[in-house]
Amino acid sequence: MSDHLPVLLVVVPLIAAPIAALIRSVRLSWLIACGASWWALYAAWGLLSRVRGGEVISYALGGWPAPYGIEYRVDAVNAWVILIVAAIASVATPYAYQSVRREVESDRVSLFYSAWILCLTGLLGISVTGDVFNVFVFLEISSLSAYALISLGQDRRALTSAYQYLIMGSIGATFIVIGIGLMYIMTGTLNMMDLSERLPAVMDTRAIPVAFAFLTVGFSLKLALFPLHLWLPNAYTFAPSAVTAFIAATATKVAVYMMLRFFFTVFGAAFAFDVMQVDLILLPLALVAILSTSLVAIHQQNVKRLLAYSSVAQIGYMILGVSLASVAGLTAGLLHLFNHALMKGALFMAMGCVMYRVGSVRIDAMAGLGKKMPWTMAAFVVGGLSIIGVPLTVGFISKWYLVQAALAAGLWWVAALVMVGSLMAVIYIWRVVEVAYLSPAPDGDGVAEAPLAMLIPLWVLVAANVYFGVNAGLTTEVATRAAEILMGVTS
Amino acid sequence: MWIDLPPFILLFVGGVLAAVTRGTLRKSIMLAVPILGGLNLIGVEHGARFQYEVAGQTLTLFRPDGLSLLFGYLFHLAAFIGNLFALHLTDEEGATLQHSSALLYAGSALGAVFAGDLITMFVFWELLAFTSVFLIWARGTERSYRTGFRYLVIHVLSGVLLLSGAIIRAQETGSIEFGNIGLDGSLGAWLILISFGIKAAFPLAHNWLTDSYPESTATGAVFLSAFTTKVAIYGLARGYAGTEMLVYIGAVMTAFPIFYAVIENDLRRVLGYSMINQIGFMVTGIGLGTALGVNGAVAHAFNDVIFKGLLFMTMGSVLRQTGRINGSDLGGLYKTMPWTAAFCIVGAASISAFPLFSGFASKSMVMAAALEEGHSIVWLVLLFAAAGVFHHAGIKIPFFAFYGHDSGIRTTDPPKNMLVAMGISAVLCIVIGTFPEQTLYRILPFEGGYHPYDVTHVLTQTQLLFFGALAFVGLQKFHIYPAELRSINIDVEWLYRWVAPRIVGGVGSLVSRIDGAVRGTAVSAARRVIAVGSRDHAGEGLLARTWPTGSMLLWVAILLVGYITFYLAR
Amino acid sequence: MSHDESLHPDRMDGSRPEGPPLGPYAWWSHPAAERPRIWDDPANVRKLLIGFYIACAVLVLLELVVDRHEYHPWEAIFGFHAWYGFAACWMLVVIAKQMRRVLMRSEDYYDVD
Amino acid sequence: MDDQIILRLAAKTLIPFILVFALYVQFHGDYGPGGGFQAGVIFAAGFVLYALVFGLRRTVQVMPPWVTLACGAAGVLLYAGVGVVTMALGSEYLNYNVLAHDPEHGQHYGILLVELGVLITVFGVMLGMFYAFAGRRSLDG
Repeated sequence: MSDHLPVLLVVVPLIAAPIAALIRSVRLSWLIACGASWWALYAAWGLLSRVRGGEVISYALGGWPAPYGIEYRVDAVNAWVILIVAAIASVATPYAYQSVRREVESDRVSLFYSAWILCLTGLLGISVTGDVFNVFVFLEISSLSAYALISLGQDRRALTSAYQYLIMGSIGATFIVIGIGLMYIMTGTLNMMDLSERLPAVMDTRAIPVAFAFLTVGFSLKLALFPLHLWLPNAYTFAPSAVTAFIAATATKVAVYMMLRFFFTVFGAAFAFDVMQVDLILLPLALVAILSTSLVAIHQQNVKRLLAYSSVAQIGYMILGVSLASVAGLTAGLLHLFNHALMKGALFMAMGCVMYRVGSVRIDAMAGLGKKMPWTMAAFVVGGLSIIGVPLTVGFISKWYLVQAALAAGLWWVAALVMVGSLMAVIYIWRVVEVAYLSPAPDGDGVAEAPLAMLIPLWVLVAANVYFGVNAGLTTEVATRAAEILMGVTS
Repeated sequence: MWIDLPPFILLFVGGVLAAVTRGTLRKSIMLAVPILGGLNLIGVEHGARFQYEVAGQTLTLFRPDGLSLLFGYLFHLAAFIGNLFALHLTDEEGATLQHSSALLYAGSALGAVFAGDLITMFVFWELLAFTSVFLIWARGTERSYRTGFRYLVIHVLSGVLLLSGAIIRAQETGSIEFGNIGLDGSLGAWLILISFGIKAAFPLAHNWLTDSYPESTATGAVFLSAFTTKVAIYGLARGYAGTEMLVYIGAVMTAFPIFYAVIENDLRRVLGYSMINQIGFMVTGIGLGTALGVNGAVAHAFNDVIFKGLLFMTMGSVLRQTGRINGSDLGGLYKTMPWTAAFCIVGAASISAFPLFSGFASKSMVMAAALEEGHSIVWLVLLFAAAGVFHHAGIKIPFFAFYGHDSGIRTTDPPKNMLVAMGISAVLCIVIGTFPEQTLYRILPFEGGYHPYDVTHVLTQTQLLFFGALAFVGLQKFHIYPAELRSINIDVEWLYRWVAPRIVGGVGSLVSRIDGAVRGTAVSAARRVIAVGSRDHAGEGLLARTWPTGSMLLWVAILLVGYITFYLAR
Repeated sequence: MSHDESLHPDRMDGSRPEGPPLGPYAWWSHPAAERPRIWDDPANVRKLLIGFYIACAVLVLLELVVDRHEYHPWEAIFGFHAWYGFAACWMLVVIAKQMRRVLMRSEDYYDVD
Repeated sequence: MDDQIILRLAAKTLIPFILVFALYVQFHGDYGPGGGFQAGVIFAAGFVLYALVFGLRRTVQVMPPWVTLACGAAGVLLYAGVGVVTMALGSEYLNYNVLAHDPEHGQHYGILLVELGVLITVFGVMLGMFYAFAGRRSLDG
């Protein structure tokens, strides 16, 4: 069975999704979703522990060998991303039960879980496959189900937000498929490894830079790189709370992975950064993303929207690391990929708890919650400290590596701007904390602490924030190894 | 030594336990934890341990050596005395919060001095601020809330500087180990020095101390006075011993606060100023860098924690018993608070460095070291400051609180635990002052004997102090001495509490009140930046609004064209 | 404990509770009454000051008897520490008093926006 | 459209052929142009035509919405299930060689089954979408 792990990782959720849709019982379909995500976590851990040492697992679908058939290919890079996705899913799914019961109409819940599992399937599939067209297929699976999930939000605006996301996401996917098509025309292959061997021969043509441009824009859209992030704030704000927590912590991360895979593995770092000089575009955009969207976040009145803008800023940090095009920078970016999933997951889950009890996530609705929902708000504070980058939290680890990488590249001012971004995070997190802890609560609204079924997953993530902030050994080891693989450095 | 553990762990555990227990159990924990921790340090083996490899750097949680152990003993002692002093607190006074944060605060200080690398140091550096601010906030007044906030901001800033310095040093030297740094002209060394300087209340960065300590609770000030600045002194002694600039900084620190202290009305703020003055002696000693100088500095730090703690305890008792702390409201309390008055005099004698009191044993080391190194001017300034400190801390505090004009307030001595705590400190002051060579000098980090009690030292110091007192008597007789007035005196904080809010004013309601015409061009430019930022980033601003799908598509198209052009142009 | 009573606002101004007039030794039977304290008597204060002046004089004159080391050339001046301490403190107060003209503000200076 | 007799007759005649054509496209899909996607759409188109001519109410009687949902799910299950079976038979996922004694036959069966899964899903989803747009009623009818 362990030989089939790469494909089972995707197939088990793929089978679970239609079953969840067929079963009209809320509890059962939820249980199936839990099972699927826990399976994914188990499989992800199995894969990661196999490839940690540097081994590469290749699985030929249908028995067709690599360049002809679809190949699933796992190395430290995607095993890492798979683990992130699976870990977040296996915490977010248990959390979703109560939250979804409150926020989604009951006759749609089993379909909701079906879409949820499909989204997970798509994200895992993108990460595991070694075939560029397969990437597109799974991208569509995850995106379409994500649109559906977001449209299920309580607010009327959820529908228009999902629609906008659909338009933008589809354009992004279309651009990606155009890029893939151009590459296929020029090389006649869709396998990543094969492409990376054949592409250098046709690098000088016009088609390949154009393909590269389409892919860059497509990925930028999908991962919400400034200024193509405009679909994200509304989608995150109006989606059901559990969906926000899940998607915010995974979807953009997988998009970043796609970008890394194409830039580094398919095109090769030399082409992307030395010939195309994509870093000249990514670095300024990342910095503008960090500063501008943090500033927007400071002005937000809706905390989910605030966190959404903060996510765009955090994506800026990841892309900043990538744009340094060094092992250190990539390590920082990949670390932040994981760490940001932990902190944003925790923060959005905390907001889900508030939504569950208070019914609003506007800042003024937080008044006095520090007393009324102590565990929820304490979790928010820890998550917030992590976003800021306070030591003993994962946020610090990311920032530390990022600043080190920037300094190693001789970019002092970049390191300084990263610090400025942290200070801005202090402001927007503090705005929430101040209202929650220092404003008096409105009298007699009977708000109680969130149910245990939501608090436990939330605190699992909070604990992970602290644990991996203190003991960063595993995360840095894997991120470094993944960065080395991407840069083509063997150690 | 029974268990080889970094000392902060025990204190942290105690802090958490104090938060969840009540009554006698908590009181026992409060007293037992510092005692056990302190005993556990006795006979501890030197050398770094509890080291963890993270990302190619070594974090060292426990590095006992001569220097750090002295502070280790000191902080346990201070925690014990402070806890004893605060033992009576009731729930109305925020006992849980104060007890718990006091232990955590002491633990952070211990963590910082035993940290073997700059990153661990930084973590505890920030924890110092975050655990202690509750001792200010527990006062529960609007003013203390705001003060606590300013305190926090300044200390977080100090931490950020330390971290930046550490990162830069890691880049330059490849190591984050905390040893002698010295000013070699590199940016990292400067940032770390500034960070330490802020915490040590260097001139112009000193204001957080006189701003926050007087606003803390009656018992909280005792802890605050013991830890934060002493950790900074430890840092300077470890990292910057022998940096000549510190000699002059220290000299300035000894001199300028005493002017403020003379005209300050809030007696705890007077103590704050005299604290800066005492730290000045330590900074000078560290700057001299000789064995005598650094020994004197850390010895003075040791003594300062005890006698300044004692003075803060007596003033805390006065505040608790009368509800007042301004010199203009007090007087004649010796009648009803005789014990407190007596302890206050012991503390005053110690800080003034009277022979047989602890200050004498350490202050004279620094001054002797200054002379040895040939710093005549600095020595004269120190001498001036030594006379001045007697004037404001040695005479002014006891005189205006306990003697002088009878304010008519009738009260009693504070509860027994407070008296006992003060009594222990007072005894320590006298014992260390009388037998320094048998007590304090034995745990000093550097070799080199020093004998404070020779005829010259005793005579000259007594002359200095007596004639200082004579001046006080004369000034009172001729009514030259400034009366205690209900007032405050502006200090550096004026810049950020008065000037800055009126200039920047970009935030909140202030902005509408201030007429833009007054501001200079630079300020209006800054305002424009903020305004532009807000316009685009707030509410329905350019970058914050929900965009129509069509406009988003336009962006996509523009970017695509841009990228293609860019790539093809390669 | 009695210290709690002492915080009673009525007594903060030093007035004693209402009651019949008290005789000179009333403090013995009425603890609340005022017992004359040592520094209430100006004669005691005067004695203290005289003792203090004598001590000052003796301290300076001791220099004639005691063999004092000189670590710094200025210490050779007769009574250097004495007059330096006196001058330092006098100057300190005079300067500080002048500083008040510039620095002193009302107590609620920062509280008013 | 009860009065449009020609339309009704034409539709009645055409619909069976449409459905059979869909199956033709499906079974032809293993070696020639065609396959489950196209077949599923054509199959669904037959029902859409029926609904356009005879009304949604009667169509829903023939093909209730829950069936479309079930089809959408079942097709995926069939597809994924074939892969699981090949795995259970000791080969890679979707390696049809092991489905029969002869690898060639195995490939034949495998591709047919998988395409059938695709057909069912596409049919279910297309018709479900049509219901959702046309009926403005929930899928449960």
